[in-house]
Amino acid sequence: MLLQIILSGILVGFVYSLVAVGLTLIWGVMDIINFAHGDFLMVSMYTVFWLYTLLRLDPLASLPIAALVTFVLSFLTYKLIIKRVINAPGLTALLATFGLSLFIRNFAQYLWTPNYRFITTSLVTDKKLEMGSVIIGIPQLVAALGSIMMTFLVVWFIKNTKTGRAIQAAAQSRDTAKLMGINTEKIYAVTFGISGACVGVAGALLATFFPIYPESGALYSLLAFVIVALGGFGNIAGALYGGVLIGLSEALGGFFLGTQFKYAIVFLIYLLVLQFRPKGLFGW
Amino acid sequence: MNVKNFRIDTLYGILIVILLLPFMNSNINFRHVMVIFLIFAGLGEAWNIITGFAGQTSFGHAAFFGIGAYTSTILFYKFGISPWIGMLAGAVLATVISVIVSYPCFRLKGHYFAIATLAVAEIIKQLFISWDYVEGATGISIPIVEESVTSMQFHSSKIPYFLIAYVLFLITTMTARYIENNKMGFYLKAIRESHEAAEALGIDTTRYKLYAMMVSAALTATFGTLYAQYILYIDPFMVFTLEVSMKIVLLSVLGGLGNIYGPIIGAAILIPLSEYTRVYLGGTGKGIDLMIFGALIIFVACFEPNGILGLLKKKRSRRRGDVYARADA
Amino acid sequence: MFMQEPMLEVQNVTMKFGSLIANEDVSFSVHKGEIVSLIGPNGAGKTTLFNCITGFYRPYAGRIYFQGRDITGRPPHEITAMGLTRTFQIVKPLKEMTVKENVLTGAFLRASSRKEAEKIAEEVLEMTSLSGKKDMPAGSLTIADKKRLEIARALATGPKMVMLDEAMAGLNQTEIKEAMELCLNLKNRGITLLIVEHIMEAIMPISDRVVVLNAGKKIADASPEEVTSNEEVIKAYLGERYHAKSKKSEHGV
Amino acid sequence: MLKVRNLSTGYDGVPVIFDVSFEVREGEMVSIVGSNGAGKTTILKTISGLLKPFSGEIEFLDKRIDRMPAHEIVKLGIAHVPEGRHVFGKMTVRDNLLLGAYTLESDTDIKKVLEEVYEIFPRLKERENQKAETLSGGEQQMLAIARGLMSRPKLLLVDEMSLGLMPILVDKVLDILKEISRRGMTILLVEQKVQEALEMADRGYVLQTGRIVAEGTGKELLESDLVKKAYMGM
Amino acid sequence: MRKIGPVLLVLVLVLTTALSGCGQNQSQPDKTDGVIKIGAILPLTGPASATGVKLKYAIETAQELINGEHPEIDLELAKTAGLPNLKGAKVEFIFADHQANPEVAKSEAERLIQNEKVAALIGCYHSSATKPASQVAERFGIPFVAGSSSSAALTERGLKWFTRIAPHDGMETKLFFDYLKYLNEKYNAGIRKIAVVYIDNEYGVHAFQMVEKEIQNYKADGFELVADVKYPANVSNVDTEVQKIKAAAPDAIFHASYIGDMTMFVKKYKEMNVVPKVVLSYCGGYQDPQFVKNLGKDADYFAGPNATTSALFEKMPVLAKINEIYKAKAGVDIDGPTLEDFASAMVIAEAINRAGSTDPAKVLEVLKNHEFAAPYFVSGKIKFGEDGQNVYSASVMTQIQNGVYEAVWPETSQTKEPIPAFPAWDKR
Repeated sequence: MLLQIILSGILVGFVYSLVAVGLTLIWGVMDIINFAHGDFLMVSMYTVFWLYTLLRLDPLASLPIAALVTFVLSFLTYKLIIKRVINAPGLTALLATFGLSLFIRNFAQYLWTPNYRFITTSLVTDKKLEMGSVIIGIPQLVAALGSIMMTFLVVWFIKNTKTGRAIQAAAQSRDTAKLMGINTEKIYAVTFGISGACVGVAGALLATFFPIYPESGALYSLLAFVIVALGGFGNIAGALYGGVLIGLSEALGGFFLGTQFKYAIVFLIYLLVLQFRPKGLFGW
Repeated sequence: MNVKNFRIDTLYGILIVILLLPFMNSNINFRHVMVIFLIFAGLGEAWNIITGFAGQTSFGHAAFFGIGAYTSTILFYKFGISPWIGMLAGAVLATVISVIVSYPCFRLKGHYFAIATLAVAEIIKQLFISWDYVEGATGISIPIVEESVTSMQFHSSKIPYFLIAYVLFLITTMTARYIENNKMGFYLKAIRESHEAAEALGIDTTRYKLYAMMVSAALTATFGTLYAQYILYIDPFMVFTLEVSMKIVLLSVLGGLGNIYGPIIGAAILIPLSEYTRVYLGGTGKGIDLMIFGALIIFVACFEPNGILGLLKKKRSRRRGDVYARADA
Repeated sequence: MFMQEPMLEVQNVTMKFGSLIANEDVSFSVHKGEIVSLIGPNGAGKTTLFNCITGFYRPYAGRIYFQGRDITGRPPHEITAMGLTRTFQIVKPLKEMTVKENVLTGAFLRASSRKEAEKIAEEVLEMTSLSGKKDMPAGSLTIADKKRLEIARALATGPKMVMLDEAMAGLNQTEIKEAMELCLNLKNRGITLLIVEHIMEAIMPISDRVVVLNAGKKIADASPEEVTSNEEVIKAYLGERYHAKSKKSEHGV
Repeated sequence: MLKVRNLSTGYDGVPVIFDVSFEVREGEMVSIVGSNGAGKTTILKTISGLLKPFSGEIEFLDKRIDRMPAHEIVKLGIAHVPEGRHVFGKMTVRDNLLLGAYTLESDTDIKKVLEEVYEIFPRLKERENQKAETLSGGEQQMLAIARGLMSRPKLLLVDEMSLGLMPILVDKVLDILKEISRRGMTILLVEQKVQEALEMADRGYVLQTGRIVAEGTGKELLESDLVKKAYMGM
Repeated sequence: MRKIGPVLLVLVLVLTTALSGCGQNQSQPDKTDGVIKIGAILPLTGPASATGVKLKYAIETAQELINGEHPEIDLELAKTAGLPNLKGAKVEFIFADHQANPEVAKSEAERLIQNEKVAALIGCYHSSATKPASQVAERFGIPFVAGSSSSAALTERGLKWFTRIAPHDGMETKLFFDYLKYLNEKYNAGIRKIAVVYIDNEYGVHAFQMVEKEIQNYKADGFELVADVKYPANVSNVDTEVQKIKAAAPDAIFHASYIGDMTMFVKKYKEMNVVPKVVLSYCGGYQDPQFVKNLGKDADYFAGPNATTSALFEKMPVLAKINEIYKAKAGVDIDGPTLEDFASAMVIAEAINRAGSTDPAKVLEVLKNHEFAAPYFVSGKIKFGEDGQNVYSASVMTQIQNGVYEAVWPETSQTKEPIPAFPAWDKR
């Protein structure tokens, strides 16, 4: 029983991680709080849903398309909105992304009605692994594995490619990056795009077992904030472990203290950890 | 021209105009908007003390708002104690809570602090949802009694509510202004600009941040009481929600941070805007009102990144200059 | 002219960051009314020592006394309140506030009312020749004025002793001269000074004593003349060129 | 090679530089000296595109560059070694250098430049895989210069390399700069250590509160009354 | 700082714009102009907007029936255009969005009454919104007919002007136990252990309180509570919740969940192999036709009370015709809560018609003393008690069988016999 709970917690945690990775990336590079992050997740889920409904495309097959859609959406968000507020003082960027979140969410309602939708017959639906008393849903397993893969892909990209190095450079000092001949505007837009692609992948993976509706990104986005801070802003590894920690504490805390408290426990864990590591688990 | 006098005159002018408005239009919905406007402008002022002045971003002010609302409501609902006393008790309780939660939060800086306040508010919300004594998730319908000043219930007119809101708003604004112009204001701003420089100037940063938090919390709580008495129903989802915290943040940022005019201007724009877009477009059921609302927020943020106040006092024309360069010079 | 009353006493201070030793067993003292300079190569641990003295760091070992009271590990604001304050190498102007507001903020430490604070601020602005710029936002000052503002703000707290961290770096010759005069002026007002500086030309003439740090350790503590001829100091820090130049200026001026 | 005509520029609409004109010819080492706050850094930032001029023209290899974004200017062959070094502390020395070569397309080119740079700075080769923030101040300054060289610039802008360095290191870094100049690099140096900068330079300009007040060869300037009085304390 | 003067200007500008906007509203034509306005306050945006929008369609359906001529439908107001007793006056429903926020519900109620001059209010779906909104109606002396708000507390407040169509959760709970008793007696189902799974908000918590209360009356029948699982209102996964339920191994699960979480639970039940005998759902997610659409075969055998089901259309021609109109708008069949709000619209219009005026006192008199024909409900009629609660429970127990909500109990309106035990998930 305990094993089951721990496993479920870890699997859920990895999906949280992926959502948080996208968030922490732009946070680290641009110091922007993107309140619309969860709504990109929702857009990705709808993308997958419509591809599935209209073209009978399996969510896993349409994953790259969803990632592309959110990449473009995110890229455009930078070009049209963030670019204008990135130099503004304090909380203005937050104001803008909050407005964006409101807009996307309600635009989704306008276009697609507020109905809850589900993808009922995907490749992984209803499949499961049974090992003794422990049961693992294949959709969750695939989502967790997908999250890990995507996270490592992002890390690899940042560490080992020219664009990745440029992202790192822009994160540390924008003007010096410019002096290297780096088009920081483009790099920022690409970073935003990658962040979008991360939630895009997360959305596609989630779509196989999570209801799809205009508000479905809201909770993930809130948890992602906590995870990002828990891991240390801008730290991708931190986001990965933070997500798992949150998934675990949610599952264990919920089981032992009452499921209604599971998110309260998550917040409590955040406060506790930060008492000892004021800059997050991996913060510098 | 004496700058200080001019500023005082402007503030008084604004205050008088606000006071007169609901008497110029007896429309109930307009007066409702005025009451809500004052409540949120006041909340913005209170929040501004800790975030605008002291630079400690709080995403958790709904916690104090809710504590204010619940304290007076419980005292009235269970013991029949006048909400006025409840308002004071709420302010005191919020102050105490603010001290308790500040202790772990002030160890954190910047975004870590902001998320921590959010976490605290969410935890408090969950406690209230699960707390049977305060009726938990089912919420409390405040028993309707005859209208009177003591019961803080008025059924025939909104004017008394407006006046109470006005007085609270006035107290809050004047408190903020007093702080801004005196030692505490200078100290808070010094903390905002540079923690280390402030320490080197002999400022006990933790203590002053704590003071700011306490004042801010107490003022926020009084509006909670009024809000509960005004709606006559509360539940945790309504007063402790992140939406309340964010609304306060948004309108203050929209108006301009760190200045007593900011929240007034922000609330004067945001509250009527959200009210009237909903009134005129909300009935369609397609979310058009919030779409437009969201788009307008984006628009303001993009074209006036310093808040509306920034637009008014734009001295330096090239505002999107290189921040890095300035910081580096 | 020295009153042999120790203002500041640093006893065997050691400071570590992980395995990196920034200060090792450093001891020295500053007497009332003195100007003492702390010099040493980059990375010698001067700023770290400053941070230990003013309470920004808690030393790993050793004790620090100010006017005979143990201030080791006390928070910076308490130390400032006792009368020991500092400026920062990387200036930290309160950017959104005007010059006067910056100084006012410091003045509130001793003033009980706004009026009194204003008075102190005016005086200090006058003394540091910032009066003409008092309504400018601190963020838009030139680097020289920002350094001056750092000093002004520190003075507004009514200190008995001020510690200046590279307050002259980046100033031109004229400005350095002004700064030197300011230091002497402060000394005449009875304020004790501890200065970290690179510009030898500036500090040698005004210092009563020079303490030299190298790689975290104190290698010299003597009068300027003695220090400049100390072989170890020259090797570690000044380099041959300075040696030559100082000789030249001895003859030249 | 570089012509600056009637340049006015500054931050946030506040002018710092007024009507400044100068030029740098191929192969020269030119110094702009002046105290901090005179606007030296501002000029370099405007040349490299970090700041946009309020008025005036900047021409590089007969091309107007004053409206170009910074990254395009780098491609044309101007490298700017910023004041205060600004190495990417969280990245390795090697990654820092590779970023310097960001504008180079071919991998073989990059490899070649890297080798050349390592030859000038053997010390950096030793520390190739160390994080830049763990380097000492002098090493960081060298890294900053080396990084500037990585883009194979035709013109190297160097800003205040003596800032925050102990005297012994200043000498060392200046020697390196001389060496690079000797190899044929055109250099525009901005410095407040007037003596050292003018000693090295072919030609120099003296900047005071945003205006050029004197120009000439390094020697001429060193001997001028103006410089002697204002900067040498004589 | 000096240029702060324009601040004043902006402030005045904004507020006067607001002012003028309101002024126009106020000079609306008088209500006797042949149009009777009724306010409908619904959650049209936010998390519950899926339901809110459907309720809006239902009320529009009612409006169409009342204002148009539909002789084919056996309803008093459908046959003639408009309200016959008010010279064929038309009824217009004014929709307002409360965004699931009590403050907004209150202010919208005030606005509708004062600015739009509505003769009555209906709504608000969320009990938390219905509470303050109906208090406004009380203060102004305007009738409020709630359709689908189910909190028992609503009718316990002693309000004079408040009535409600839907059975409240206390009544539903009784129905649950009676149904289980029926299964035990008739089919020997052997149901004893009960788990309650509920969302942590007013709706869920109140439902659970009712279970705690009612189960005392059914102790003799052997029912016992073995688990109560409360989950947060906005939930991202229900793994832990399902673990807890599985550990308790209940025979019956009572669900108070919305459509999204309900669906997640069902999927998890399947994944974790949780097989209770019966799952009964309070008015909420289960009743939404989307439930069957999303879950397909997995939705089978779930059960819950419902004001209607498509299986009943055959038996009830009036309902079938109403559904035709509704389906054209909404694209789905009419469901329980929707029908209850439809009923609230019909009832208030009928009450005004019978009163022959919009005089609130007269309308209230009709509401409280008359019985209304409701051929679209199984009960066939609506009558409000002293407290304003509809005394005829409008619900039947339904169970999904082969994707259809079949009426299974009481036997009088049965369309299919109930299936008293879940088959194993892999044996479907």
